[in-house]
Amino acid sequence: MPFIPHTETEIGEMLAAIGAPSIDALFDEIPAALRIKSLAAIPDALSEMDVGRLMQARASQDGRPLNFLGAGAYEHHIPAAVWAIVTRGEFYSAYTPYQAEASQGTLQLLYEYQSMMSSLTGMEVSNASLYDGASALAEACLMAVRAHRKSKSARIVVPSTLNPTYLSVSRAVVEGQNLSFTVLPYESGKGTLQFSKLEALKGEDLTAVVIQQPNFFGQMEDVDAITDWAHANNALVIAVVNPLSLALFKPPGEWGTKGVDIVVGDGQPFGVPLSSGGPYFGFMTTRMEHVRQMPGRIIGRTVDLDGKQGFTLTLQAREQHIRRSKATSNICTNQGLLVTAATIHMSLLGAAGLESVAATSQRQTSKLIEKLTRIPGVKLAFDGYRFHEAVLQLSVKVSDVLDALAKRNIVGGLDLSNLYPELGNALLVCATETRTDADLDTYAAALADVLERKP
Amino acid sequence: MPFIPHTETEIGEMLAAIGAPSIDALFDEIPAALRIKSLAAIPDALSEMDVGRLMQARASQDGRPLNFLGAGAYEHHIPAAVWAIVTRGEFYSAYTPYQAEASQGTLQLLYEYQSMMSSLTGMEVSNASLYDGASALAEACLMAVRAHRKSKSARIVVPSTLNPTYLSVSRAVVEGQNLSFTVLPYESGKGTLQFSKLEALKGEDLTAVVIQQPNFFGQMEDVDAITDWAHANNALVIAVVNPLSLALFKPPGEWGTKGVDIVVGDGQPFGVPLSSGGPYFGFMTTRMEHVRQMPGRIIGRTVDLDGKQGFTLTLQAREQHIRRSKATSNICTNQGLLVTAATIHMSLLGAAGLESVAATSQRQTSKLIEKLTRIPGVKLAFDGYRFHEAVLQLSVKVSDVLDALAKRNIVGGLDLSNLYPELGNALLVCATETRTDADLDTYAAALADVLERKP
Amino acid sequence: MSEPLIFKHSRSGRSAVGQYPQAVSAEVPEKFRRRKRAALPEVSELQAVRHFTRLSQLNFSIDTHFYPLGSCTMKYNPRACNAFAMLPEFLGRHPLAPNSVSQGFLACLFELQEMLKEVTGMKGVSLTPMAGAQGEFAGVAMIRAYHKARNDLERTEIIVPDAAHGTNPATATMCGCTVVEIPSLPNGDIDIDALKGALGPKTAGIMLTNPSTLGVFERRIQEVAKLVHEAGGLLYYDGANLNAILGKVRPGDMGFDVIHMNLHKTFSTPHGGGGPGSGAVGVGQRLLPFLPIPTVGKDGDNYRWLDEKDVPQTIGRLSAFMGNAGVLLRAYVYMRMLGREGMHRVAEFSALNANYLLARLKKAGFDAAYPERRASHEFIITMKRQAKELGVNAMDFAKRLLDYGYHAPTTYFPLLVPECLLIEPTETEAKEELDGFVDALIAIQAEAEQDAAKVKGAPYTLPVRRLDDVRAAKQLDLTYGMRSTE
Amino acid sequence: MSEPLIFKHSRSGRSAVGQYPQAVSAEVPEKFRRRKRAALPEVSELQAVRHFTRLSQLNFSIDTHFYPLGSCTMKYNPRACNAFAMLPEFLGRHPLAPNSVSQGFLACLFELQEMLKEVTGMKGVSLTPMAGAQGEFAGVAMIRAYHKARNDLERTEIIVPDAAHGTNPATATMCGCTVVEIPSLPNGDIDIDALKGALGPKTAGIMLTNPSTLGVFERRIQEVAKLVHEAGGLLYYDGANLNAILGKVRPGDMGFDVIHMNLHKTFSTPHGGGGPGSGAVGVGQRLLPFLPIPTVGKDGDNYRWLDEKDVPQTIGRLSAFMGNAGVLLRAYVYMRMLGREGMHRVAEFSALNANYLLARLKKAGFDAAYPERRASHEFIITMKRQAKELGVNAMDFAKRLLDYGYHAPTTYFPLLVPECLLIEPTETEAKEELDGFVDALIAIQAEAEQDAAKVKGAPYTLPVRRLDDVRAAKQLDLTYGMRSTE
Repeated sequence: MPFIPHTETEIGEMLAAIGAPSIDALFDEIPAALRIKSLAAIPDALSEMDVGRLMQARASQDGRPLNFLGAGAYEHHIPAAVWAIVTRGEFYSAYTPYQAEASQGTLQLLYEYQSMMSSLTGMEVSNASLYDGASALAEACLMAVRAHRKSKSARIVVPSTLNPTYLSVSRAVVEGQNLSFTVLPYESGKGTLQFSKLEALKGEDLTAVVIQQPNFFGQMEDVDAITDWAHANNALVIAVVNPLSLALFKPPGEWGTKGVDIVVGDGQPFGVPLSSGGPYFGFMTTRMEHVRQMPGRIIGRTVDLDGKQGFTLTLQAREQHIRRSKATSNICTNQGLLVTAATIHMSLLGAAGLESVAATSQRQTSKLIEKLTRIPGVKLAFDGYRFHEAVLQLSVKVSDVLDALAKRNIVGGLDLSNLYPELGNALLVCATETRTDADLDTYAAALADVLERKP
Repeated sequence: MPFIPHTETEIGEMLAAIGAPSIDALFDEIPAALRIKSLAAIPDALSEMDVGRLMQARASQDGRPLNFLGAGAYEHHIPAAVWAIVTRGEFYSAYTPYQAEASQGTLQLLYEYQSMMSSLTGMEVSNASLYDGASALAEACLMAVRAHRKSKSARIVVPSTLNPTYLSVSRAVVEGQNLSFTVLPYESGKGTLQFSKLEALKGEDLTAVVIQQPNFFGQMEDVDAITDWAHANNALVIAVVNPLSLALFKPPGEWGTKGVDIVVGDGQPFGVPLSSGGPYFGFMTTRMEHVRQMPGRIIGRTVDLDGKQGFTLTLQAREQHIRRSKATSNICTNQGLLVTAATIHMSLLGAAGLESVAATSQRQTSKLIEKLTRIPGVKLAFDGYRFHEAVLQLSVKVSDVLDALAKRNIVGGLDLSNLYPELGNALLVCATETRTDADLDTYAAALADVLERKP
Repeated sequence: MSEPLIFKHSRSGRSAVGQYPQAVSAEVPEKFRRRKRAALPEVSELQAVRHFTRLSQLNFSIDTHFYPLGSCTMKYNPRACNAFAMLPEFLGRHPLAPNSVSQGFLACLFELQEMLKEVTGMKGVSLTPMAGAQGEFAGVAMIRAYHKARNDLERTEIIVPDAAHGTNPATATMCGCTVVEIPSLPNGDIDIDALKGALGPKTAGIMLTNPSTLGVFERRIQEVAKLVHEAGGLLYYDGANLNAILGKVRPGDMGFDVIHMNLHKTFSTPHGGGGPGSGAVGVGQRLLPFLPIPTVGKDGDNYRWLDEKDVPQTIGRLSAFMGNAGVLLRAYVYMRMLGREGMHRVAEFSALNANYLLARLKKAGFDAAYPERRASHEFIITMKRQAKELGVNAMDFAKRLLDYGYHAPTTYFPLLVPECLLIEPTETEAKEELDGFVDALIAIQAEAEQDAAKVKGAPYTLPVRRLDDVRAAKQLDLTYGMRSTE
Repeated sequence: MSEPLIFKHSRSGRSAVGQYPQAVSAEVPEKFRRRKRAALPEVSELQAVRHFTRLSQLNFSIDTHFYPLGSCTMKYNPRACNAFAMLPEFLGRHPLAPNSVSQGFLACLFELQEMLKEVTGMKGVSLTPMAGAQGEFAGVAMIRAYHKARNDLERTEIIVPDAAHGTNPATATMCGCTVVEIPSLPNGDIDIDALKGALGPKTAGIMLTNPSTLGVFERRIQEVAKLVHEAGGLLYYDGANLNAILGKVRPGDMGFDVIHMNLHKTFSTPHGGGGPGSGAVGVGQRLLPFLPIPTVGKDGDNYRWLDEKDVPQTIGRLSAFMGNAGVLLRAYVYMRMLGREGMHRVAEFSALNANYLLARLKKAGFDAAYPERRASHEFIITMKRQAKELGVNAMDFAKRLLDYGYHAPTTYFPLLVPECLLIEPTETEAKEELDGFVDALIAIQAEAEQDAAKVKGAPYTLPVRRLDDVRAAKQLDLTYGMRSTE
C-alpha cells in the first residue's frame, strides 16, 4: 500500500488492542447511508515511475519558451544552493514553528528575513510573510483602516497604474468590510499618476493612498510628492514595491519627508521560480508604532531558561488562534518555505549582487526597447524613467502577435488591450538579467517577421 | 572573487600576522624561473547563471533519446527520495570516515550496505565498494592470486561471454603482476561457455575461473556445473553478476555445491543513473576466510568508551595508508556516494521490489525480441534462457542501422560486429522496466523502416 | 548546537560573486536613487550554505521525527511530489503564458479539480485559495454572495461551534459577518437545541468540521444539515479534518454546500515550516456561480483558464495569478500515486493509528477527553488530573516529549478541553513509532510522579531550553540591531 | 543522537510499493531460481527517508563544519557543479550512445582536457582514472610502458621519498616495480645525495608531490628533474597537493613527465563520504602514446571518442566506460566558474590561509615541524612535546577538536613527523573560521595542562565517544547478524 507501512500482522494486533473487529468498524459512528460506495472518477494508482513519465510528458508539452513577460512575476537567476537547501527535509517537511525549541532553524531564519526586509524597505519591522503580493496589499488596506483611527472613511486611493490584479484581489478580499477604493487616472504619454487628480481630493477623509513603484507599466512615480501630499492630508501611505528594485531605488521608508507607513509587495524576484504563479510570498513591513496592527506571523528574539539566545513566535495575541473573531486577519499558514528561499537568496546575492541584477535587468530592458522600437509598427507608449518593464504600442492586434510569437517559442509579453483599452494595441514587455543580447535579437527578429506577416 | 571570502582588510591583517609583504611573497621558495606567466588557454570566469545556460545548451544538444542499450549499464527507475538524500551536504561533502566519531552516518550506512550485499550475493562479507564493475574484476583476480596460496600459476580462466571491457580493464590493471588470462569460447547458437573447452584444462594449475551470470549476451550460464568443476580442479571461482538479477536468480554463494569464492559486479542498477558511464561503483563480496585478502574499505561494528554501539573502519592493516608497498591494493578513495544511493535504493525497493523490477525488465525484453524478430531481416542469435538482454542478427551493417535510429532519437543497442565478428551483423539490445509497450512499438516501427530503407 | 545569526558571518566587501552579473551600474536619477545599501549580509557562498544547512538541523520535521500534531496532518510528503512539480519546464512557466504553451500544466490542474470534486462529492472546485484560511474566506464569501444574489440581505450571521478552529470566527468577521457561537455537548456532538435556537432569518450559514476538532464524528450531521437548510442557511465544511474521512464519506453527501480542503494536510503537500499551503474550495450546485477565479475549463481537447467572462458572479480573484500552483502540482502527483484505492486507505489507516494510540494510552492510564467515542484520525487526552495532582501540565508533557525525540502533539486546543493534547498520528506512521510514543508518555508520567521539576524544566536536549515568551512580547526584538543584546 | 540499523525498522511484508511495478512474476527455471529472498530491509518510504536523513545528520561535512584535513583539500563544493552535472539529459545519457547524440557531453570533456593541460603544463590528458590511486597507477603504468617500448626492460625501480602518500609505494608495487625509498632532509627537502645514490640503470622513475606532504615546496626540483632524466628515469607528479600551486607553477614546467590530478581535491568535486573521486592524468610529449583510453578528440567541429585504434600503444582501459563521467562534469563547471583569474587565486588564497594559520599557531606556542619554511597550502604541527610532558597526544587533540565543532586535521601523517597534525585550511574558509580554530586549539592546550584526562576522554558531544578499534578488528562484525550483539 503506497505510503502505508502496516503489515497484515500489525493490523490484526492493532485491531485487537482497540477491540474492533475490522478497520471498517472504526467508522461505525458514521451513518451507514452516508458511506461512500465508490470513487469511480479517480483513476487507478500509478507507480512513481509512471507518474514521473506522465509529468515529464506534461512538462515537455509546455516546453521552455523564451520569456519576455513580467507583469508581477520575473525570471531571475536562482543560485543552485537555494533550492538544494530549501528542499532539505528539515525545512521542507516541518510545520509552523509552534514548538519553538524544536523549530529554532526556521525561527532564526525568519528573524533574519525580517531583519533583511526591514532594512531593504527602510522600515522598522517586518512580518514573516503573507500569501502573495496581491493579497498582501489587501491586508495592508485592512491594516491601514485599523491603524488610522482618526479616519472614518475606510477610503483607499489607488492609482490606475497599480497592477490591476492587485486591485481586483484587494476588492475581493475586503468585500465584506466596507472599504472603498478611489481609482485615479494616469497621465497619458507619461504613464504615471495624474497628480492633479490626487490634489482634487484635498480635504476629503482618506484612509490611505497606495503607490506602486515602479508602477505596473514599469514607470517611476514621483513617490516623494505623493507621500508628502498624503501625509499632509492625513492619509497613510501604502507602498507596493518590487523588492529587487530597492537595490537601486530609494526605499519607501525614505519617500518624502517622513517615509511611508506600510510597505508590501511580492517576494518572488528573490529566489522563487516563476512556477506558473506560485507559490510566491507576500512581504509586509511597517513602522514599529503599527506592529500590533500587522497581520501574519512575527518572530522575536528572546532568551531561554539558561539565558541563551533563542527565537519564538511573538505578538500572537493578534492572531486568529488566540483572538478568533477579533484577530487582525484570519491568516494562519503563510509561505514559510518561500521565505526560506528568499532569505538564502538575499544572503547569497547581498546588496551588491541585487544591485547588479537590478541594473542588468534594467539595461537589458533598455536594449530590448531600443531593438523593438526600431521595427516599423512598434513604438514606446511612455516617456520617463523606468525599471525593467515597458509598454509598447503595436500596429496590429496584440493577441494575434502573441499567438504568432508563441508558435516561435517566444512568450512575448502581456496584452494590455483589455486592461487599458485607451492604450490601443499595447504590450507590456520585460527583460531581466537572464535575457542575453542574443535573446533580445531573437525576439526582435521574430517580432519583425510577425509584424510583416512572414510565416 | 568566486568562492573566496577574503576582504581586502582581512588580506592585509593576515599578511601582517604572517609577516609577509604580499600574497606573492608566500611563493618565494618557488624558483622564479618556474612561475607561471599566464594561463591563456583558460577562458574568463563565467557566472553561475552563464555556466548554467552553457550546460543546459550542451545537455539539450544531446537530448533524451529512447534507449535500448544495456551492455553493463542499465536504465532503471530511481526513486525521487534517493538523490534528494544522497545530495544532502552531510553525505555529499563529507570525507572518507577516518574520524569515526564524526562520521557515524556514513559508517553506519556502509555497514548496512555490507549487510545487504552479503545477503544478496549469498556471501559472508562485503567491502564498502570499489571503483566500478570492471576494475572490481581486476581486483578480484589479484585477490584470488593472494588468496589461493597453493596455486602458483596466477592463471585466470575467463569465458569469452564475459563483458569484453571487463577483460580489457583486468588486463590493463594486472599488467605489471604476471597474471595470465585464458579465454574460452562460447557455444555457437547458445551463447554460453563451451564446457568441453573448460574440461580440456583438467589437471592444469588454474588460480581461478571467472563466470559472468547472466553473461554479456544476456544468456544464463550453467553456473553450478562450472563452479563445481572449478572447485574440483582446485581453482577458485569469481562470479561477475548484475546485482539486480540476483533478486530472481540463485546467488553466487549457492552456485554448485559450495558456492563461489569471490563475487563482483557493478552496482549501477541500484539507484545510479546512466550518467555517461559513471560514477558507478564496483561491489565485492567473499567468504569470511578471505576477508583479509579483500581490497578496499571495510566497516565494522564495535562499541565506544561507554559501551554504546558504533561503527568504524576496520582491518586497515590491509590498506595502502598503513601497509604502503605491501598493501592489498592501492585503492583509497572509492565510490562512497554511489553506495549511499544504492543503500537507499535497496531499502526503498526491498527484495520484493527488486524482484518485480527484474521480472518486468525480463518481460519487456522478451516482448521486444518478439516484436523485433517479426521484422524481416532480424533474427535471434541464441536460444536458451536469458535475463534482460539479447543478441540479434541483422541483414545489414549494424553501425548504419544505429546511425539511422539515432536520427530517429533512438539509441538502438550495441554493435557487436567488432567485438564478436563471428556473429556477423550482431546487435545487443536491452529493455528494462522503464520501457513501456509503446516504447517497444516505437523501436520496432523505426527498425522496420530503417531496414526497409525508408527515410 | 547553535548557529550565530547570518549577520555575524558578514564582512564588508565579502560576497558570493559568482551569483550575479559583474560590472553593470545603473544610472539612477538622484531623486530615485538609493543612498545607502541595505544591511543585507555579505557572506561567501560556503558561509551561506553552511549557515542555512546548520540552521536546518535545528528543526524537527517529518523527515526526521514522528510529529503527531493534532489538526495538522503531518504525514509523509512523498519526494516524488516535489521532484515532479519541480521539473524545469514547470518552474520556468510564466503564470500569464498563453494557453497554447500551457496545455500540459492546465491538464494537471483540470484533472486535480475533477478528482477533488469526486472525493468531496462537490459539483465544482476552484484551486486558487493559497491556504486553508483563504479557502475559508472564499467559502464564506461565496455564502455571502449567494444570499446577496438572492437579495436576501439580512443573512449575516455565521454559526460556529465553540470547538472550531480560530480561523473560522476570524474568517466570518473578515467577511463582514457576525459570529454566533454554539456549545458542544459533553459527548462531543453539537448541541442541537442550541443550534435550533441560533438559527433564524439572519442565518447566513454554519461552519463545521466533521469530525470536529474534538476528534469525533458529528453523528447527527444529516439532521444539522436539514435544520440549517430549512432555516435558509448554507453549510460550510472546514476541510482541516478531511483526512479522517477521505474515501469513507463525502462532505457533499453529508449536505455541505461548500468545503475548503487543506491540500497540505490531506493531500500531503509539505508544510514548509509554515507554508505554502493550499486551500482549494469545492461547492455544490447552489454556489457554482460564485467560485473564485481563475479555474481551468476544457473545450474539446483544449484546456483554458476560466475568468470573469465565464463566471460573471464570481467572488473574484484571491491571488495575483493561480494561487500556489506548484503546491497544486504536488497534490496532483500525490493523488495519482494513491489512486482510487489509496484514497480509501487514507481514512482507514489514519483512523486505525489514532484508535490504536488512544486504546494504548487509555490502557496506560491516561484520560481520554471522549472515552466513549471512536477516535477519528485524531483524539484528545487531558492532563487535567496530572496538572492538579502533580503540578505537571500538558505543556510540560509536550516539552518533555521533545527530549524523547517526538514532536509534541497540539496543546491547549481545542480550547474547551482543559490541559489537552490533541494527537494525530496520520496513516504513514508505523506501529512501532506509535508504541515508542506511548512508551515515552508512560516514562514521562513516571518522571512526573517522581520528580515533577525535571519534567517542568524540559526540554534539556534541544538547541534551546524553554524560551521566555513574555520577554519576547514585552521587549520586542524583531530585527537584528533593534536591541543592543548580542 | 543515534539511529537504529535500518533492519530494526524492517517488518515482513512492509514495503514502499509505489517504487516498483506490480504483479509481474518471472518464470525462472528451477536451476536458476533464487530460493530465499535476500535479507534486505522491508520498510516504508517514510521510514527509509527518515532513517537516512537522520543518519546524514550524524556526519561532519564541509557544508556543516570547517574541515582542515591535511592532504585532502576539503574546500567548498559549489552547488552549481552538482546541479548542472545532474541535468536530466546528462543523467540519462548511456555511456555507449553514438557520438551523434553525445556532442554536448563530449564538448565538455574535450574542453576539460584542454584546461587541465594548460594548468599543468602537460601535452595530453586522459580523464578516465576513477580516483587518485588509479591515476597514480596509470602514471606508473605509462612509465613502465615507455621503458618497455624502448626495450629498456631493466628499469623497474621507482624512487619514493619517505614522506610520500601510502598510495605511491602501493601503486609502484601494483605496477610490478620495486620501491626505493629515500629520506627527507631536516628542512623538508629531498636528500639529493640519497637521490643520486638511488638513481641508476634500474631507475624507472621517481614519484613526487611538490609541495611535499611535509607542506613545503621542494626548492631544488629542477635539479631533481635533471638528475632523474639524466639517469634515464621519468618523473611522476602526485597531484594530491596541486591546490598549493594551481596557477603559480606547473608540474610540466618543473620537469615532470606525468601527473595525476585529484579532481575531488583541486577542482572541488565532492568527496561524498569516500568517493567518487577522479584521477585524471596528464603527460608530457614522451608519454603521449601511452595515455589510457578513452579520451576525447576533435575532428573539425566533431567530437569523438579516441580508442585503441587512435592510441595503439595505450596502457589500456581502466574502467568499463569513461571513468567517473559525472565527476568530470562537476570539475568542468568548477573550472569555468573560476576562469583564468580564479585559477591563480586558488593557490594564492590557500597559501594565505595556511601561512596565516601557521603564524597564529606558532605565536600561540605550538610547534611547527618546519618552522623556518613557508607553508604551502598546508603545514604540520607536532604535539611531541605535549605528548611527552602532558601525556596528551595528537590524536587526543584531534578528538577534542570535534567537541569544539571542528573536524580534526590529518593525524599521524606524514609518518616521519612524530605526533603530527597536518593542517590544510583551503582557500574557501574565512579568516574568522581560522581564528576560531586557533582559539579552540589554545583552549584545548589549556585543558591539557589542567586536566589531561578530560582531553584524553574526548569526544563527549558526538553521536559516539571514542570507539574500540581493537575490538572492531578482533571480533569482526561486518554484517547485520554476524554477531549476536544487538
